[in-house]
Amino acid sequence: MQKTIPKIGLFIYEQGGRLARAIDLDAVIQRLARIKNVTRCEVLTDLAAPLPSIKEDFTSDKFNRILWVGKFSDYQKKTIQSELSSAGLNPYMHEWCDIEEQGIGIDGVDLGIQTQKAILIIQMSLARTRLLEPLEPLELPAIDAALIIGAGVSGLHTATSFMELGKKVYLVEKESGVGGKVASLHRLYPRICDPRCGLEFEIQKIRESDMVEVHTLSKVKSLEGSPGNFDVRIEKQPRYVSEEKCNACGECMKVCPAVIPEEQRSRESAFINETSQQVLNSLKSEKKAIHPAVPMPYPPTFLIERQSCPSECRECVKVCPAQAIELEQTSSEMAFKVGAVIVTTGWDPYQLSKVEEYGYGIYPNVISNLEMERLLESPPAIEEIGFIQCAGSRDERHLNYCSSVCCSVALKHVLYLKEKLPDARCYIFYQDIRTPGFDEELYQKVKSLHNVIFIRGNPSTVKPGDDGKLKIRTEDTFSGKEIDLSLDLLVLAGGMMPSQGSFEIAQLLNLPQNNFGFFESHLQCHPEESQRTGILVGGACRGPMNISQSIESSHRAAMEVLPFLNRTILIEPKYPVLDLTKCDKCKRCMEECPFLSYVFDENGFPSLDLTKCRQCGNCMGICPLIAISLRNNTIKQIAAQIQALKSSFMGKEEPVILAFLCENDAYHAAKSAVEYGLPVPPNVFFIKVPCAGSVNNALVADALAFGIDGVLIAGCKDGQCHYVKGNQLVKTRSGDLSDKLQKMMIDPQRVRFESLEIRDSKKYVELVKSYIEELRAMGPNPFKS
Amino acid sequence: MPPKVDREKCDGCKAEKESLCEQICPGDLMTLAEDKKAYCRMPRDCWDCMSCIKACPKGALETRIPYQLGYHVAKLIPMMGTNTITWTCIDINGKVERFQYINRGMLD
Amino acid sequence: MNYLYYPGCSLKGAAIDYDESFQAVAPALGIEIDEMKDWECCGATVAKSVDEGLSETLPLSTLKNAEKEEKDLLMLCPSCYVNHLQVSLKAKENEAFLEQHSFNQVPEVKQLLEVLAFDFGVEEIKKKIIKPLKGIKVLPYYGCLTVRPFRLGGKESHENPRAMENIIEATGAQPVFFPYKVDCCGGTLLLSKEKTALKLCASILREAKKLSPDCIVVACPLCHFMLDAKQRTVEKELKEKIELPVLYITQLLGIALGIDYKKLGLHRLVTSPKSLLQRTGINI
Amino acid sequence: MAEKIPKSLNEIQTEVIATDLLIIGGGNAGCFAAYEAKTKNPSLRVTIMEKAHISRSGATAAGMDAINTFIRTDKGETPEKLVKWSRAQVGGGPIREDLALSNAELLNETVELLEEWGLPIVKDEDGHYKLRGRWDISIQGEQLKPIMAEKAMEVGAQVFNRVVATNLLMDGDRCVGAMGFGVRDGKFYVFHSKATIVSTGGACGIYKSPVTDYSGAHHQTWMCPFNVGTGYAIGIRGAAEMTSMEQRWIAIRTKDFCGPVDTISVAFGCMITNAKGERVMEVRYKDVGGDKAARFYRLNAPMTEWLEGRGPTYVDTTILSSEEAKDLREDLLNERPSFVLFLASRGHDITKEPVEIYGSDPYIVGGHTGSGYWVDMKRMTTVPGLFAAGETAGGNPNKFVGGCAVEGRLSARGAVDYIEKTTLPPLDTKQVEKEKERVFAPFIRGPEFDGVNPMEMEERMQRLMDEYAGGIHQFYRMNEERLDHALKNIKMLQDQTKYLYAKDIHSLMSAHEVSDRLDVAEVLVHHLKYRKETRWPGWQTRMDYPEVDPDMDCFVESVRDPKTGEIKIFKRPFKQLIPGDRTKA
Repeated sequence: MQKTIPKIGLFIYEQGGRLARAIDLDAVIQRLARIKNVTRCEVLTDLAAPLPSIKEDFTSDKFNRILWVGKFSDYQKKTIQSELSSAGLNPYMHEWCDIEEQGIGIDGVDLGIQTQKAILIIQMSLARTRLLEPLEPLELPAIDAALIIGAGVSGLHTATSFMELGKKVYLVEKESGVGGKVASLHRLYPRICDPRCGLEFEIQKIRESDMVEVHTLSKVKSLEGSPGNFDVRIEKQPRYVSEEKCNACGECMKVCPAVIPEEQRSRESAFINETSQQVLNSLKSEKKAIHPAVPMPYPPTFLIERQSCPSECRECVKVCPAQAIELEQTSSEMAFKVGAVIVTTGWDPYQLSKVEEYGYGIYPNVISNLEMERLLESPPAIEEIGFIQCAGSRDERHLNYCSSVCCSVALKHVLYLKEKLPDARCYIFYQDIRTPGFDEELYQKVKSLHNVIFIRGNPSTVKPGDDGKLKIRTEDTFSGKEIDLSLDLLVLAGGMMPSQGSFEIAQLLNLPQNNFGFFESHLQCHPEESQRTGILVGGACRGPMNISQSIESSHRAAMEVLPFLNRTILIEPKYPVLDLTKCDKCKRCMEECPFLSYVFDENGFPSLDLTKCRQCGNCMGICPLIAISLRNNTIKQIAAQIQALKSSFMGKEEPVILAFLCENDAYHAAKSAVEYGLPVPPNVFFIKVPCAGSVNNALVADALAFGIDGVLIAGCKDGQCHYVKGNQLVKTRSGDLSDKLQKMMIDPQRVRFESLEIRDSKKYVELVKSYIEELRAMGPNPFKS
Repeated sequence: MPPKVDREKCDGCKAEKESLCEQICPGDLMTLAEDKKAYCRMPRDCWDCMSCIKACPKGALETRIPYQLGYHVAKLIPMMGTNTITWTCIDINGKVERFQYINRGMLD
Repeated sequence: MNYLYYPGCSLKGAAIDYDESFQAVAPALGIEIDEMKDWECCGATVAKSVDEGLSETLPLSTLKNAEKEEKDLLMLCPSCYVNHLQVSLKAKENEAFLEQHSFNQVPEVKQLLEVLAFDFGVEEIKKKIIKPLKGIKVLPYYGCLTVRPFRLGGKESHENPRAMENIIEATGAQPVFFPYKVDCCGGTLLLSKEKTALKLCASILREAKKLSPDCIVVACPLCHFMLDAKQRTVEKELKEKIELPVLYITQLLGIALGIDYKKLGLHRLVTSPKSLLQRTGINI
Repeated sequence: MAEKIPKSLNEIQTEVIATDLLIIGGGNAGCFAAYEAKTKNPSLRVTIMEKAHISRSGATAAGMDAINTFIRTDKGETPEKLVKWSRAQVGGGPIREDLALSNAELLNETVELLEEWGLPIVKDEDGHYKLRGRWDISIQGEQLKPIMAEKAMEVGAQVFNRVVATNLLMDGDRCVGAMGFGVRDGKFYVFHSKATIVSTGGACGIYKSPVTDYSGAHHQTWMCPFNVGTGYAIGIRGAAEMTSMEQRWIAIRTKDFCGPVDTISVAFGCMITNAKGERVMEVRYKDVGGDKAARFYRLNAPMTEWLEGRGPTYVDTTILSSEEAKDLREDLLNERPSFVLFLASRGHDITKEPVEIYGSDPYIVGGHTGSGYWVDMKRMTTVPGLFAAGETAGGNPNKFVGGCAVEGRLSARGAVDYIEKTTLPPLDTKQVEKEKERVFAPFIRGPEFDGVNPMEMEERMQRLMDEYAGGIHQFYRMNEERLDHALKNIKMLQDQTKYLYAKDIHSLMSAHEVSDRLDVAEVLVHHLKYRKETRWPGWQTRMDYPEVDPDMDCFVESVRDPKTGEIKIFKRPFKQLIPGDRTKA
């Protein structure tokens, strides 16, 4: 590409004399007009009128890029850009320089200094403007289909919302049927209705649409490609019954000789009495080797569990009227393409046998809250029943968090139980009752019931009594008294933990998990965004939540996916580009990219997957060979800006600070400091960066070499970084630099990393002030000339 | 005069196939030891061109004059910017001298 | 498998049968032990209640003496074990402490159950059994100190330990699940609050009796004293016969290893194990 | 990284790369050659074979403080005047004035190219390049090498880093590429090319360095110690004609540490003084130009002072103000940063004490003196298809950075023309296999082999050359008998290379480096023997023939018979194109 000599039109937009009050505008214009490459330089008081002449000058090649100084609204910028792009000026050839946000116009600063500073800020922008290049956004085609992993309540709801949006969906489930955990519940709260009703509603929609492909008994084997264009391969286990032919008449099940007992807990027989025997009996269940899909029979076909099926039997084959039995089926693989992936792998109950003090797994009448759901279908005659909330939850030895639904679940159980057995005495042992939102109503309702006793304090011992009942000892922490009780049944509220499937998927898709194993996401702003672009996480695989929250979450995930399923993915030209002539394949960019956007190309160089990249620039920050630049914010541009900053404009003794501000938080803090009229000292200049992590040490070295007294890098607080770990990366790097400065006998505090939140304007001003004091005490930067 | 390696700081460029000093050394002298820390394999052959010192992102390398030639201990530390280089020279009496200049383009 | 054996005062006094049976069983299993010569009293629970410093100094002195031997220190009495372990952990975690007492390598402190069930291993025990105790129901009782405080136990759950059950199974006998296996026997309260002590002991013996085992097995001299020597007193309180022989785990092992009952000190038990021994084919 | 030592040749992979233009050595001349070839014909496949990493390889690895030649036409300078000056610097020649002129004509344009690529060149108030001597301009050249390297890659040259050349690939008399091996990957490389430019730099380490007496600073030399004369050696073995090898380059350097002296004396006007405080050049060498005398005089003078009992000798830096002293050190940082460290390690304040100077060990560097390949105006050597540029090309001294860059471009022009007229003959696999066997022989012998390690042989050779072929410890003096002794022992050493073994690929490289140096040394001694006169005292001091012999006012040439190994030596006449006194600038 032939390089054009930069010719810059420089326009200062003066509204209502604001600038003239703060600076010597004439002097500024005179100074700027003399600068090389500036071919037109003037003050505008109105934007509309001069536009035709600006346009004309551009077409007559008087300038080829424009620096706009002043405050412009986004609307004004857009108008100007589109007006001039009609004349052929690329929208990226405009540079916008708001000198006021850097503190020009602040009361109490000398006019001369303000003028000087304004000139410097504009010169910095000019340096940038000189290096502007015309850019075009990229358009990449995307596939209009989504993959949903896990057909629980979240998965089903996501699938139907897509379907209703007219998108193709592949729903992959490892069980034989859909519905997940919710399908195994007896009743939902707060309306105490049957969960199958709601699930059936969703299944009905799926049944009637050809936009959803449900693959049960299937697991994702691999996911390759990039957002908008994923290649999925799944492995399907055989059902031995043809999905097409089976009409679910159930003839086969009648003749099947193989009965499979469902998994049974071992119970110490010495402690069984009549009630516990009843409990055991009602929890027991069995099924035939050929049976309908579980938990919800969708697809509405049977399947055979071959490992329990006598190999020579073939009774089902004989009776099946539809000739649907296919004993020769083998596992098969399928491949399809999708634009995005939603993971809804749900949760697993905590293994209560680990909470040994409560004797789960030993005494038959100690059961989990999930088992209680089943027991409630036909509860045995129970007189006294206890519920231990937080059985292992909020406990550092087990689950060190609150599963948020267990309290309400216990209340639901009590409510329903009292309907059936009005005389039963229910004891609820709790630490705190947590019934957020409208669940409070449930709590109040249950509290008012007769014979429902709330005891704050979890039992210390659970032992079998003489009569096979359970002897419970607990402390009522309100009265400080020991309470001994004898119960027929004890229900443990086990917590929710990430499902086994979540762990498998996490490994397969390289999805980061938090300390507890739930998928990591930006919890507040984008709770459904995983840290892998194009892969969303919805429902309880993100954390404990109730059913309505899961459904909300999955709908939200569906909404977040839509941008990936558009016909094209528009990529702003702000992505990093790698200068291969400099790259030494050191791989640091690949390692540090928070979104794993880099892959090796055929020559071993890193190559960027634009669809995964979130344009944070951390690779630019980390590159030791300064070979990476963001397209619209090149390292050369920033270096030129730094070079334009004259460090001794207020005299050699007065410190000058260059601040690199993260545009998500710190920049706003600094900007609003000025808007609020806080006394921002004139000593500080800032450069806006996409993430603190994009600041390369070489730029800091440049600043120090040019005599800048202090370099402030301000990013988000720990755990708040929009790009996951940019602030951490920059901290490590500036640590290396500090060590070096120490060796060079330069105070390492000349380079500082600080965390600022968006509302930290006051803190920003205080910080800058105290930093100036510190720098004054240190004396000028030894490299300052 | 081989560069002195600060083994605490050196991370062997995270055990990449070749560390940056190894990549750059004009004499094929810098390499990684078994513990993935850089070292100079033939100290006698080093020309002290300081390419490795400039390349090290961790600041773990330092050129020293061998005692047979100069007294203990003088330091010369380059710091590389994008288009600048600064040098800090500390002589045996602790006197510090600093140099800074632009090493690439944009002199106007 | 070479340990420095610290007997402690109980094992050289009231619990001499524990010492005897251990000294007989260890070589039979192939566990080498050297009895420590210059050991000192651990201070038991008594020192701690009087002088915290003393309860540290006493084990410290033993640990210092043991350091020279460069072997793991093996304790049978859980009280000794807990006291020594506490000091050794403190020494390991606290460098100043380590330096102050000029330790180089703090000896590992181990207790018998840990050594048998984990270091030596249940499978190894199984191989050495000569006389499997078929059809014998054994009720394990751990007491409090063996597994508590739980951070000291490390390898076992303090609510539901399984080491003794596993060893019992290895001898061929049938372990009985005992919900009270980690409850307190009341031993330390015997002098100060005798009534409470006996109440605790009684609840254990009564619950044990309900499960009708052939014997109780313990690993603590104090538990043994309470359950065995005080059994008569408890029977009077409960107005109910208990008559359960209480054996040390080493004694039970000794029987299965075919060691002479006298060498195992079985003749010293208050509640006679006669019928139990007869069922295993030993006649007294 | 520990490499696996192959047990047989079969384990070694051979890579064959077909290309249009092969450039051996991606230094200054090499990068410019690549740039020129690619700009002349972008469709050309240009391949660079680089022994180190192109970003920091060769003599300019540490940087450069000046471009020693630039023609300030505004001050009335012309290419002819530059050639005249160059001729005077080598005592009136002989020099190839035709080559020098064509070089000078392209010089300014080339230097300006460097500035365009991003090299900061210091300017004076009028916007001209700032002079520090008559021809020197100051640069801030710390990044000189990376800048050139990036340009070469940017224009699309394919760079093979860490591949060292071992021999030319021949097709009869014509050169069709080169062979070598990967210093990191251990592969055998065959570059099959229509034309080849050799630009490997000069030869260092043939003589013992004066700062070499302990292992810590064996290569404390002026020239880059990794330039070992491979470029000459492959030509010598390929029967190319070599010229003026006896015109050794010996620089005057700071003592105990080969720091630059020209920077101090030329740029800052610090004169040479002796122990008595006399201005040596002014007092004793007025007749040959005093402080402006030709370089070999300026080298020989301080050494003579030492010999005659008036050492040590200095450059008098005490005349400098502290600002000037700082500027001086800044210049040094750009070229030889560790010299600044050296001064610091002596606690040496140069404004208070002068800097001691001494001679360096001798080098064969055709960018500085006339040694190297005999080339035609297209920079083609006597081997068809083989071009030479920079330090390897002979007959044209005082090229330095600017001139070598120009020559890179000129050789590329020659090569591009040549390529257009030729095709690539089929690959001679027999030759390839034979060379592969030769190359990896020290490796196959393995670390357990009872033989000679390359370092031992190198030190033996360096001491031999130092003592018998006019090294610094003999004040550069030699006579026929000593040269004969040197020759005899070089022959023995060459024979002993069959005992060389390598314990890893790095030492395999060292083994070939010492072999290459020996081949250069052999030719060098033949040249020294042939010039039975003393034309350039210091550079070439024959004690048995102390005077200038008018019959020897000619080029000394040599060709090695590839079959017998015999070296044929002969004269070529000198042609004066620019009239005037040859010894005057």
